[in-house]
Amino acid sequence: MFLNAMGLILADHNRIQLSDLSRPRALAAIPFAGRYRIIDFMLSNMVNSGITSVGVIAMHKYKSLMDHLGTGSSWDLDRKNKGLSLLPPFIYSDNDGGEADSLSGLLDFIRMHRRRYVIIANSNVVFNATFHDLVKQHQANEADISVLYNRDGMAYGAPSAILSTDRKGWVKDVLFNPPKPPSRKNTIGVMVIERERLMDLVHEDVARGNYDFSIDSLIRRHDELKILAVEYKGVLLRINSIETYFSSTMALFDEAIRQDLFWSGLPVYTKIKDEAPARYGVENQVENSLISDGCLIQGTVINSLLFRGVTVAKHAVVENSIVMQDSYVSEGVTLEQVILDKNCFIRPGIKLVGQKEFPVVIGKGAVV
Amino acid sequence: MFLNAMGLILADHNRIQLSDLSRPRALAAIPFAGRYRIIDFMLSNMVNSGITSVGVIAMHKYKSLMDHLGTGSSWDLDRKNKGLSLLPPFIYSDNDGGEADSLSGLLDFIRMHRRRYVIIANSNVVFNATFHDLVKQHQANEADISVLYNRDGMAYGAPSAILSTDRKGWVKDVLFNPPKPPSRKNTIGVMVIERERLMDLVHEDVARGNYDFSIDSLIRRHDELKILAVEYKGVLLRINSIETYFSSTMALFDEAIRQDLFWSGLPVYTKIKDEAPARYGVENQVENSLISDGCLIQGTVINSLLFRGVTVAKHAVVENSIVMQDSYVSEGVTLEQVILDKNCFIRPGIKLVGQKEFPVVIGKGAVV
Amino acid sequence: MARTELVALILAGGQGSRLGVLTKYLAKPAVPFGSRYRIIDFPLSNCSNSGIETVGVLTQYRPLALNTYVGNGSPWDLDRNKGGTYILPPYQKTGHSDWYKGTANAIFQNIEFVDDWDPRYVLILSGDHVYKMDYARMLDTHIQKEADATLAVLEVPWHETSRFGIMTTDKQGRITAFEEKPEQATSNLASMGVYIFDWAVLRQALIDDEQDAASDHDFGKNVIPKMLRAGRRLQAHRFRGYWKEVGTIGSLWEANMDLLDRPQDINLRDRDWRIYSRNPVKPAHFVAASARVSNSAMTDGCRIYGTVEHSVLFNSVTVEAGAVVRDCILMPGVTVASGAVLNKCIVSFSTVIGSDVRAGADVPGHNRYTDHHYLSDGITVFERGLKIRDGAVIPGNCMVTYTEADDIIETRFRV
Amino acid sequence: MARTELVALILAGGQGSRLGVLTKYLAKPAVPFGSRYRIIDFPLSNCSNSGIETVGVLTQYRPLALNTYVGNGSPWDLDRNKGGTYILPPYQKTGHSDWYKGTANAIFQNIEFVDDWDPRYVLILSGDHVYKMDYARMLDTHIQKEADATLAVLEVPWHETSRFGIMTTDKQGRITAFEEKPEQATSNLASMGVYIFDWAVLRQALIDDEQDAASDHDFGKNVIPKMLRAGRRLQAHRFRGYWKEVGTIGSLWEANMDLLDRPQDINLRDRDWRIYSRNPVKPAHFVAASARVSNSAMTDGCRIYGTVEHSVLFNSVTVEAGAVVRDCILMPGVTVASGAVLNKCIVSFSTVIGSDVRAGADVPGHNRYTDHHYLSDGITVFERGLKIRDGAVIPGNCMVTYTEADDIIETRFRV
Repeated sequence: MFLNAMGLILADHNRIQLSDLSRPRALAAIPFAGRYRIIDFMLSNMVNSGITSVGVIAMHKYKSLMDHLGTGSSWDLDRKNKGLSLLPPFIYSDNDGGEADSLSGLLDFIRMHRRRYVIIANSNVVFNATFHDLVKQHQANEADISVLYNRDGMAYGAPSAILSTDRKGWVKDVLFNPPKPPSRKNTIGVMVIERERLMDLVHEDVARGNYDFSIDSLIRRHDELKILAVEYKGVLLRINSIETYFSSTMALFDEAIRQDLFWSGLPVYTKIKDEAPARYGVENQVENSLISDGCLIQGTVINSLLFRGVTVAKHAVVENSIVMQDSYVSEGVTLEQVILDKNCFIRPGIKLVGQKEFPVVIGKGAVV
Repeated sequence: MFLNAMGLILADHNRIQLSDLSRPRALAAIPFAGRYRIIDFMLSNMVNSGITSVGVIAMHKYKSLMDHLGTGSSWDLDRKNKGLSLLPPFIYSDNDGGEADSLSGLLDFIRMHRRRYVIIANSNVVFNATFHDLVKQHQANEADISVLYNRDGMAYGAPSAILSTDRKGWVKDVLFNPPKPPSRKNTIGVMVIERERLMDLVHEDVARGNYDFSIDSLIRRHDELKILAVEYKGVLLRINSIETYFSSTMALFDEAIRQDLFWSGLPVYTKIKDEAPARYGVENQVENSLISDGCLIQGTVINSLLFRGVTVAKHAVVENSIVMQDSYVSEGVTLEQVILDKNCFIRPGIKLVGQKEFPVVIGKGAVV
Repeated sequence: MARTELVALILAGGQGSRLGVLTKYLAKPAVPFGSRYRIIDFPLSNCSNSGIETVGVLTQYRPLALNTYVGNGSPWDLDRNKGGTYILPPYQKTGHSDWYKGTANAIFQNIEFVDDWDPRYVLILSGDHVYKMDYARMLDTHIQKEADATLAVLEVPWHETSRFGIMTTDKQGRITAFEEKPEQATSNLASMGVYIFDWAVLRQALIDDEQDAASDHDFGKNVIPKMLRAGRRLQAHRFRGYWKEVGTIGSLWEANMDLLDRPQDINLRDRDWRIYSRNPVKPAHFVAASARVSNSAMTDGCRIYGTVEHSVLFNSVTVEAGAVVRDCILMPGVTVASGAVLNKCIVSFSTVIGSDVRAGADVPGHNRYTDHHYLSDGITVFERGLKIRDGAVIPGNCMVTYTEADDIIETRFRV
Repeated sequence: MARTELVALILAGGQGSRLGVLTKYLAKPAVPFGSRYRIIDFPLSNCSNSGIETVGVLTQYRPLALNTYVGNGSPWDLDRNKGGTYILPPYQKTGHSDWYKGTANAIFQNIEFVDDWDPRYVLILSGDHVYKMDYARMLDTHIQKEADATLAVLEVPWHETSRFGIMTTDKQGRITAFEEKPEQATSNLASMGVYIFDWAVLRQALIDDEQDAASDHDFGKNVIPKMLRAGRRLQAHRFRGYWKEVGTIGSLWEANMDLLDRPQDINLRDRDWRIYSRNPVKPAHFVAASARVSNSAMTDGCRIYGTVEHSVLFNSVTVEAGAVVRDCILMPGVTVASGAVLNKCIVSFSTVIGSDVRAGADVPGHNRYTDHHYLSDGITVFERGLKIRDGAVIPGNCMVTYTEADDIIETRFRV
């Protein structure tokens, strides 16, 4: 159902780096779960909520994001009135202004798209839900801002924003990466605010010479603003580090988690690639693995995730590993606890072994 | 018919400034002829030639251009394999490289789109034709590069690139803005080259530390390369200055010029706006003028061009002027030799009078 | 798959025979209207502006022009991956094949299409009404009143009630009586032919109606009255604004002239409720020094050298120097040659009016073309693609077609 | 307006009755093929890859699935402003209305559509052939040889010549004789049902053929032989590659198995000639620890806990632990419950095979379902939407449908 809201996705997070996976792309554009980029989950949540205008704020490394988002058609956001807008600061270099320009993209977007509410979301969480309940509670409680949280506590490590709330759910305090967290209520980087209100707050910030815009900086204002904490109880994966990226991927082999993320009835949209179906050779062994279209499997794949177009040749063994798009694993290769980025080529007989907490990460396009 | 070529449009020209019209936008994005931006003509020429991949190189001030081009659907370039790509240097900041980055957008584009030829075009010329003849002559003569020229000589002022050719049409010399031009053969900023060849030349440039890429710099190499000059004999307008912008607009009131530019059978595509039809009040006087959709005319319009959504109130007189989109000319206003940019509001009774060579230019959004 | 809340179905099947030669080659919803539009632009734009994303267009008669015009739905932002625009003609099933027999039967034959979307509600629209309406507000009424069906209604002049489905409502707007085209109306609330139904309710009603051999399978005549008799909750949703059924030559002409005479009534310049359309790619229109244009509307590609008064011109119309066009509707590509004088004429696509032709309401003389079934208000209508010979004289109340060709007409189209 | 050089027309009207229950609810071109595709993806993708931008799809029988599948053409990059994809059903004209009577009559009824594009050439295709072909090269042949019509031909085994239109050519490839399904062929060059015509020539031929009361209005039987007799220049364009007519249960099964046994013949991984398709949005497929998959193809949304050998699975198929699937084609949404064993079965959309069901070629027992008209090669076919009761035993050569329901079957669809 149509929701009178627009979406705003922050494609970067200045406190999250994913080793070589972050080098060529924004956090939002990091491949995840075989067919997707991380941003696909949040974009789909917005589209499934009935939102038809989404802005994506990217600070740098836009290319992957631009290539992935394209015209927005994969999310049905290729609309006459610009359903999907990339809002990097650069496009505002048309104005002569200085630092304030980094927010002018945001302001322009909010000004142009007249919806009552704005849903603002970070790019480091993966879940599958609509925002109808969040908006409903926000309205019912007449909050200034409503933020989603769950009870992950510090389980995924930093960054975290731990909330203290009163019995009615109003935020009384927030602690960032506290050594002794006062509760397990960790925000998940999604909030709703009225458009007019957001515009006022950003203008105020600019007037004060404060050009930083983030969900954290808004929650921090719990003294002046009525901030409501709303619990999200579904499956949620946080990607805060290579370690959590790896463990979040391995979590996908859990039936219940997969069920909640992919089979709840809300589709997760992504860019269409028109690959061939996956093909299994006569000899092969595949166990407990997720395999994408275009793969050709003639070797062994165990507890692993293969992205689209991956080849695993004869006598190769891929175990507890993640192999991204179009990578080629040659005959006799062994991979254990390895993350191969896109377009890697692993020569015959090579052996790479990492540890669960320290998977081996091979950067995009590497020939090993 | 399908042409085995891709297009490359240079959206800026470092030697062309159009006063306040250039301030908020790239040369290519300057409004022209009532419904169009200058780039629409070259884009349409490419599309009408059967080209389905076009890259637009923009150096700064992208916003207007991005808004105008959108998904490319107005030119039927919203294709699965990226029919229309904006290639500003910024999107390559993903790499760590330095100055060479300014050409990497270009190189990526050429690499990705595998067509035999590349048509490269500047953004300061307006004409309506396909490139089939150019490519045919290029092939027949086995040229390295073929450039279009006409016999305008220095009529439109600088910038010019005057050619000396031998009897077979091979370029022997080129003079930029010469005080004494050796011929009337002035290039019109359109050339064809083989994709492989272009890639080599750009790589060579980068290797030599030369990061400048322009049609002029390629023609300059007439000693090493076989450069063929091909004459274009149709109507062509050059926009090199505010004066030529103004005179080129006034040229549109010439029946023969309008016929060649708009009614030759090749459509000129532009962004669709869904304006209402133009409406004429009971009292009004309109003579020798071009009027766009969405206009409401209750006053007098003579020898003038109105863009979309312009209002001319009662007793207002617009003469020898250009009024851009959504500007409002109030009651009793007089405009003579004036260029109003978009969204201007002229208060009742105001009088603005310029000269043919020095039209008054009122910047975007001004309230006068 | 996520459920679709509402599917809109536009009934665009009728020939519109009262429009005579104007619908000889195209269905009524594809008839040009208002300088830039086709009639179907209004329901399609209303859907788009109301946030509706799944639209079926039920066609039957001469669907080509409509099919090509609607295309992938992109001009109305209805080219969705999930949802979008679907042309729904009658089709062959195993063993039997039927053309649509009535408005209700047309929907009945497309139950499978609607079921595919599994909607809670369906919105039924006509393809031949000119109006701007927010169907989302009507759906709000429907939901709030917990209705089985909601009908959009407007007040009509009492003397016109016999042309409409007329209903009586209680204070809450619940419909208590419904009469199709009553001789003696007891209310002047008319149905606009805009219905929202709970799909489950309508689905069963259509299946039942199909079994009824006595039924004409029409919403107004059969389905709505039966629902009312069965005690279903029928709600009226009041509409206040411009609404016009463009079913006759006279009403088509009037509705066009309303755009000039009452421009605020159906404000086309309203940027919060745009009427979208598919248009050819033409340059801004040109008005020459010799021209005189007043109280008229025109659009891209027109070239005016003569006089145009109180007229609506579509794209690429040429009016040569010395020609005079008054109270006319000139459809795309029409040419009026020098010295011709047209009064109260509707000229269809690409027809060329020769030099010094005199045609229209004020022209006396023997009327070789009158067809009293169609024309009584002085309007002269020209079929598409004709060439009218220089100097021809054609009086009012005429329907000029090629099949009635005599010494003054030839056609440019292959027939 | 700029002229369109070539318009492609895909004949997608036939019921494909030899496919039995598989085409009970959808037209043959919409039948799933090769794990991710529908048959019509091949001609549509060939058009797109050949640079053709205007495609008409002529439908008649059960067009809904096809209509919804083709939609706005965007999966094949055929959602063009100028050009694009058009569904062309038969329609009502003033005074008369006809269903398509034959391949040539279908094109005849759409002369107006083609005329609108004013093309120099038309390309006629079938909606039920699996092959990859560059039509641009065929057009080159057509232009270079200055032909009136060009037919794509391939060599077929001599013993199959009686199933095809067979032609004889001279050294330059000009066709000197053409026989439709000859008893005694003098050549093994068969027509693939892919034709390029000069539109002006074909247009007249269609009008002439329509007048001929003795004609079946079929390209192979009537139009082509008449053209040849009339001395028109007919050219053969030689095709060397994989081509399969998927007209019977046997050939559909074989063509699917070819993807496993001869993957290079119609290479689906070829990135220079992709086969596009419209697919539901599903996650990567999952293969559990208990699973065993060999020599098979599958796609997004599958969940495999059992054994899959030499089979083609479409999206969202579930094979439970302990189930065994061999030599099968499982269409979207099929579930095979634990302990079930299927051999050489084709299971249509969303059918659920209960636990411990045994079905297929190796199952002995009384055959309650055989329809010899369709089946002779041991394949068992299940209609869409069935639920097969736990423990049921169904032998080979069966066509299992709801209408023949007995104690072991129920259906999940509203009929």
